[in-house]
Amino acid sequence: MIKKFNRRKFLVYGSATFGTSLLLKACANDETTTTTSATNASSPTATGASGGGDTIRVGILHSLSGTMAISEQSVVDAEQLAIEEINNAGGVLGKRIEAIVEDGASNWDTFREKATKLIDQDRVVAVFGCWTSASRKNVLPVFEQKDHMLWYPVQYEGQECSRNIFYTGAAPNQQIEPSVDWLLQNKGTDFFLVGSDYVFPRTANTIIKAQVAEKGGRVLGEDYLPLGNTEVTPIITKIRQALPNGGVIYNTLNGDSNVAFFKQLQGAGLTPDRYPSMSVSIAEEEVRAIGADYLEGHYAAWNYFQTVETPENQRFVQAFRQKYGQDRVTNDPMEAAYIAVYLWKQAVEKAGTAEDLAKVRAAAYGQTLNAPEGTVTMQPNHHISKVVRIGQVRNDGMFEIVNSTDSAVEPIPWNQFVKETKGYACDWSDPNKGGRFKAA
Amino acid sequence: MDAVSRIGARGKRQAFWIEAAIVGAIALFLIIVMPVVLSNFRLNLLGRFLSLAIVALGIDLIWGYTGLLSLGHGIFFALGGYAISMHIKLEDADGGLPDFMSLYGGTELPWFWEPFYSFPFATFAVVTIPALLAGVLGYLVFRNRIKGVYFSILTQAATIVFFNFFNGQQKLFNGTNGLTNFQTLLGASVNTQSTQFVFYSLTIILLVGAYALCRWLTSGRFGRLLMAIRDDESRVRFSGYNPTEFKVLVFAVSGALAGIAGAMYTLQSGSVSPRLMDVAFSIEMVIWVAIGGRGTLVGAILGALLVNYARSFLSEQFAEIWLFFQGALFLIVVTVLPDGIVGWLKSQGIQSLRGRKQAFTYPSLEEDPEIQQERQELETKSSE
Amino acid sequence: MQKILEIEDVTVSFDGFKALNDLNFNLDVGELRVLIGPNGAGKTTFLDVITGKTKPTKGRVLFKGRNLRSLSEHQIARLGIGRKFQTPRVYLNLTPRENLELTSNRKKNVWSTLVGKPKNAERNSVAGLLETIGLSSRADIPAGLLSHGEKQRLEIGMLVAQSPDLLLVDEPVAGLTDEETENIGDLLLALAESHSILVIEHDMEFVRQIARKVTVLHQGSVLCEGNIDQVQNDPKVIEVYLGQPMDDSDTAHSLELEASGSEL
Amino acid sequence: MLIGLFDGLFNGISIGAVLLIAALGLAIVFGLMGVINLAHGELMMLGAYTTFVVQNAFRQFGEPFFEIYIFFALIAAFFVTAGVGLILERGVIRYLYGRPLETLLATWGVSLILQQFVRSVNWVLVIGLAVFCVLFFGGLWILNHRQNRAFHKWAIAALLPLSLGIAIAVGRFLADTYQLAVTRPWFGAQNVDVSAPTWLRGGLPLGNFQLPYARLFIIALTIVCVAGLYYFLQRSPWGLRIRAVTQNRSMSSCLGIPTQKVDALTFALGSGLAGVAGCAISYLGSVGPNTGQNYIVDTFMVVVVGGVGKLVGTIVAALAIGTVNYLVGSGTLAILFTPIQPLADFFTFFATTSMAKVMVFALIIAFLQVRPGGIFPQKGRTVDA
Repeated sequence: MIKKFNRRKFLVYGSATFGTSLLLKACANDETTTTTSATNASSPTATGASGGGDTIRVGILHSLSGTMAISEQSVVDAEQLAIEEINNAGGVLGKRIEAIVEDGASNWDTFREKATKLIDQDRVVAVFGCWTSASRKNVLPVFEQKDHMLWYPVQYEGQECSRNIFYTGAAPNQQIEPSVDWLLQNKGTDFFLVGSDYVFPRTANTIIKAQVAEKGGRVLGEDYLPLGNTEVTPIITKIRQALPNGGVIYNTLNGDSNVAFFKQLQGAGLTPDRYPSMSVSIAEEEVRAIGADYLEGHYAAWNYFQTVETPENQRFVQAFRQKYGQDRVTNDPMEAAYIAVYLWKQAVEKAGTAEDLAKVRAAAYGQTLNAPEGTVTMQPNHHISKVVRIGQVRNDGMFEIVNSTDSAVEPIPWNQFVKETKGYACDWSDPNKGGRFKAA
Repeated sequence: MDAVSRIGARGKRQAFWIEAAIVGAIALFLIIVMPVVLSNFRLNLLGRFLSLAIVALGIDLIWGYTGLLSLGHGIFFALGGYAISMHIKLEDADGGLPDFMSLYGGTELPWFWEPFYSFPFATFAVVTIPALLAGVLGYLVFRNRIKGVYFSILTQAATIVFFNFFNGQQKLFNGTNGLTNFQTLLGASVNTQSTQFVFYSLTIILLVGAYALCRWLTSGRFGRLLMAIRDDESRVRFSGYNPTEFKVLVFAVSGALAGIAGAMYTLQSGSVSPRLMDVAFSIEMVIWVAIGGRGTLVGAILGALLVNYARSFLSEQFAEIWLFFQGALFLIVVTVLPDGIVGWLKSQGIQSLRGRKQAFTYPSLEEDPEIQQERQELETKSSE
Repeated sequence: MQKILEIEDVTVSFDGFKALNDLNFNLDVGELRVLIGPNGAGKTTFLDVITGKTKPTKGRVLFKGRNLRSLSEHQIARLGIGRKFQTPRVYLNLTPRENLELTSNRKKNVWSTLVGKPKNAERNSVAGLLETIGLSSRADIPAGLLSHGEKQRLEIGMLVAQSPDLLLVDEPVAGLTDEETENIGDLLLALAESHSILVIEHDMEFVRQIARKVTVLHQGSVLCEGNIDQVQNDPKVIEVYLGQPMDDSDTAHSLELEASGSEL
Repeated sequence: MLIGLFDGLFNGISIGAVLLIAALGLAIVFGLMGVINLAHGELMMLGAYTTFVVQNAFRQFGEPFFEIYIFFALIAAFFVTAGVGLILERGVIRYLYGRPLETLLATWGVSLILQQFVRSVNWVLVIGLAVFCVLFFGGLWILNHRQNRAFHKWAIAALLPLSLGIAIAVGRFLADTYQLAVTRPWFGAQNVDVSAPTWLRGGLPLGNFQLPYARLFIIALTIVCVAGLYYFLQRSPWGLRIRAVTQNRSMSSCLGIPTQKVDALTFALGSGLAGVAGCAISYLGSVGPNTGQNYIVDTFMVVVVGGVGKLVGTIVAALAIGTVNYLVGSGTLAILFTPIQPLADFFTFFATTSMAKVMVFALIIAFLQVRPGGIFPQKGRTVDA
């Protein structure tokens, strides 16, 4: 009797568990599936049966949960928009693109696991994905071992040039170096460097320090915040001590810390007229999350702003808002992800195949595209040449573009300020040169 | 447990051999059959989950048996991973600097990297560094009789501190990115199928070894003392035992197991990063044990496998659900299934066993009204 | 006669409240002493100080002439002081046999606990003890299933298994039936043949059964000492307990009532 | 120099004030029930989101009202999180008293659910959940009030999938009919912006320095909270009951104090304080699904160092940790010790925000070697060692 009773109880609770998760699944899933189906009735969902003859499978690998979901979700949106547009325009080589979305869960191990799964199980022909350098570094061996292809859409610290990765975001010389030059010319020569405690800010700051020293400026202090830390009072004290009469703050903070930093910067009276700051991780979305009230007058360096005036950009912004809602904004990584899909499509079409990755790769070199940010060209070093812009935050949360380079800047992946990599370059179109060779 | 002691010495020996045979059979099955059945991707997944089962055993030892909830096993896990990775990075660098150091402006090898040139030292470090750290940390905490929730929070804080430390040391440990892109270990390429199979088999052997170790520790007088410490520590003290020594030892053993697990996991996942010291990951380890059934070794292993497979499956199908599901798991396991799956099965099993056996072993017990009443009380209590 | 326990001028204060106040106390080797006192007299604190759970704010405790101040509980226990708690504290998830085996273990460091096997002699003594406390038939079920009285007996058994020179017994018969109470009394008397014993008790019947000498604690210091009749007729004691004099049987009765209310 | 010292002190106190207001709720709950609420950070997050919602509502009313929205936000945040806390206590925690470690795990589960909830909450989810709750718990209520309990368990087993099915169907129907209007997440995974009213921006100039108004406001708010809490605990009948239960649960229960109600009330109060803290921190940092995670461990350390005995312990611990964190992290100590070279080097090494945390943890461990029970441990004869 006792036994029966307990077993029954177990059944009840067991089914309760299962049921609850089903309910939650149904509700949350509703949202994702319906947002896709609402605007794109024929778009394939994540779990298609087989590749089939008339579809081409690509993978999308970003964090949909965890800390990085904040940034990566909208990149996925942009990639799906591009895929949908291509499909609506007839697909690639007459085939529809089927996107398989995997969640990296802000966990580098998971990224690696999912990358393996996309390549081995789902047999995708290309993967669009990653945001943090750590996630890219973790999937890199997978892509190299399997000689596969990753399109990486975020500005990063350089020092890498893999045969199996195409980088559509900025290399350091396409974002940081021009902005430092501009600051030195227009805003002063005394710098304070603030960054999150990980590889990108540290590398960026190595470059900045070398560059500032070379051009006659001074770096009077630097400090790093652990990711997610929001207690910035000590840093503000340090800035005041280092720059008592004003100066330039170069900000490579990432994520939540930015919000705290700018809110408290204003509270402490370090206003942009005396302490202008240049950020490289703050784009339109971040401005919205921080509040334009706090950021007005500060600067950011990117290749793309939503306010860029090109016909391509107007189309892009409009299409994005139509699909995801009128209040959404676009930003640089989203644009880079968007054009990554188009560049891949052009390469596939030139190569005449999606499966032969070597051919696709070779076809990619030299592809140009009239992107929302202007004309971009895929270089043999797997990075793209792009225009560099400096924007000032307006009170409506958009950027006033105050400076842009006259022409597209060529990407330099290897850091020319670090002794070990000085003078090195990368060229995958020439088998004798490869990922890292000593340039003449 | 009580069933075992009742059978007597000969029965005990017999039970031991039966158990050994079952464990051996399962291990052989995993080593021989699984590689045939599973694709490489799935086999690698299984291998990693099995190495997570080793750390689950460690947590079961410290939590299930000794009653100390550690939320910091990620530290030991990651340290084990770092130890073996440092060796591989040095081997790959072939006398030079590991690649990340030179790329980010490092010029000379930090002194503590030197010993990791030696493979024996690296394997030794996989076990001893986590064990030592656990021992020291444990000693500092236990000697002041800090326990319960305090201990849990302190271990959690330690996790954050270690995360910050490893995360911030770009030149020493490659910061956030961690150590990745492994090439060779002892001259063999780590990424080939055959090497990975060796790692997989080694994981199983180590898991069996860990199981045997925990089995030995938890049966016999030592194991009973651990339970006594869990149930009433100050009573143990008044009986003349010093609980601190025992707790430190168990925590160190548990840390060592986590270190081994971390090393095997790292070898199969191909990277180690401060993410392994994430607060959430360490708490997740606890839930594996809780789901499987704390205080039972099989439960710990089973729980680790089950939860990780559920995660892998669910996050493949519906990414957003996983957190809801994981949260629900935590809630359900503490409210409805406090003894976990194995504990539940066991209590059911033993109840039926006792029901039959008592009929002839202790007829008087069945009739004793006091016993009846006690039992009723126990049942109402447990069903509350 | 040789003293096994000497307590000299011990004061224990918690935030200014003096649980023990300049207490002086001696116990002879082989003596059986009963300690009584109203609630809050400091009886349990008294045991805490002897066993090292609480360190005296002032004064010293000597066991066999040795100062216990710098020793921790387990060291004191190893010296030969055993303690039984007010509410029975046995390991509920272990069986009575395992409970006894754990406490009877002679070498209590980590290593020998880990590798040592219980000797045959120890096993036999455990079996004998189970017999003595009348738990042989229940030796192998979890102690959590035992009745209250059985747990009390088991705990006394554990105390004996530890084979201390001095037994500290806190309310051994609280919540027991009359028959069980008498059993426990006999057990204590038997133990007194070979051990020094200090019993804290409220049940005056029981005290009468076992006591040779009684000490009354009040507000952290000794109020009076003597045999049971002397103590019960001492006007100070009666005043402390009742506020006014009363006759013998009523006193005993009221003390019992008071005892039953003091369970925490 | 004097102003510099004052500035250092002010910054230390202001960091401490944030820690204190965040730890206050945690400390009284821990003191009363021995329960560490790992979802405390998420309750703060809910408070911050409430602030966001209130802010948006007031923005529509225009200028003069927007300037005072913060007071309404504080009240709303308090009641919203107190309500959530109450549900949490009644629904989960009360089954786990006496099992603090299990409570730890359960509240962690709750924190995961809350995090994901704010990410994906939309009308479909809310309506689906509401329908499910009405059907399932309504059904349970009816079942429990019937005399015939023969098929009780089976009825529940049938009720569950039934109400689930209906809830899912309703959700699907809504999603298909209204589409984006109901399936759009309310907040999404991104951070949301909370802007302070203009009078809270900027700061009070003081020589070279400027005391941020937001910081001053938080310090004032903390003082008000502490004073209010103190008054509540010391002077009100419920406060008396809470203190009684904190000291001796079973005795209080014997004396007719409704301990269950006291527990629920305290938990709700603690959660409400978390909400107020969440509102306060939204003027300093980010408001997003991860907001809570950034604060929890620091606040736990406050509770550990403070001890469970007295509110004073929490206050002293928060201020001490805040000040030490600031002095080490900002390099003030390094400058102070400039004459003594080795010490200066030592403190310079720790003078980054990351390393300051390492140092503070080491100091806490060292402190616990001297006072394992915290600054003000519970003293006296306890039943358990």
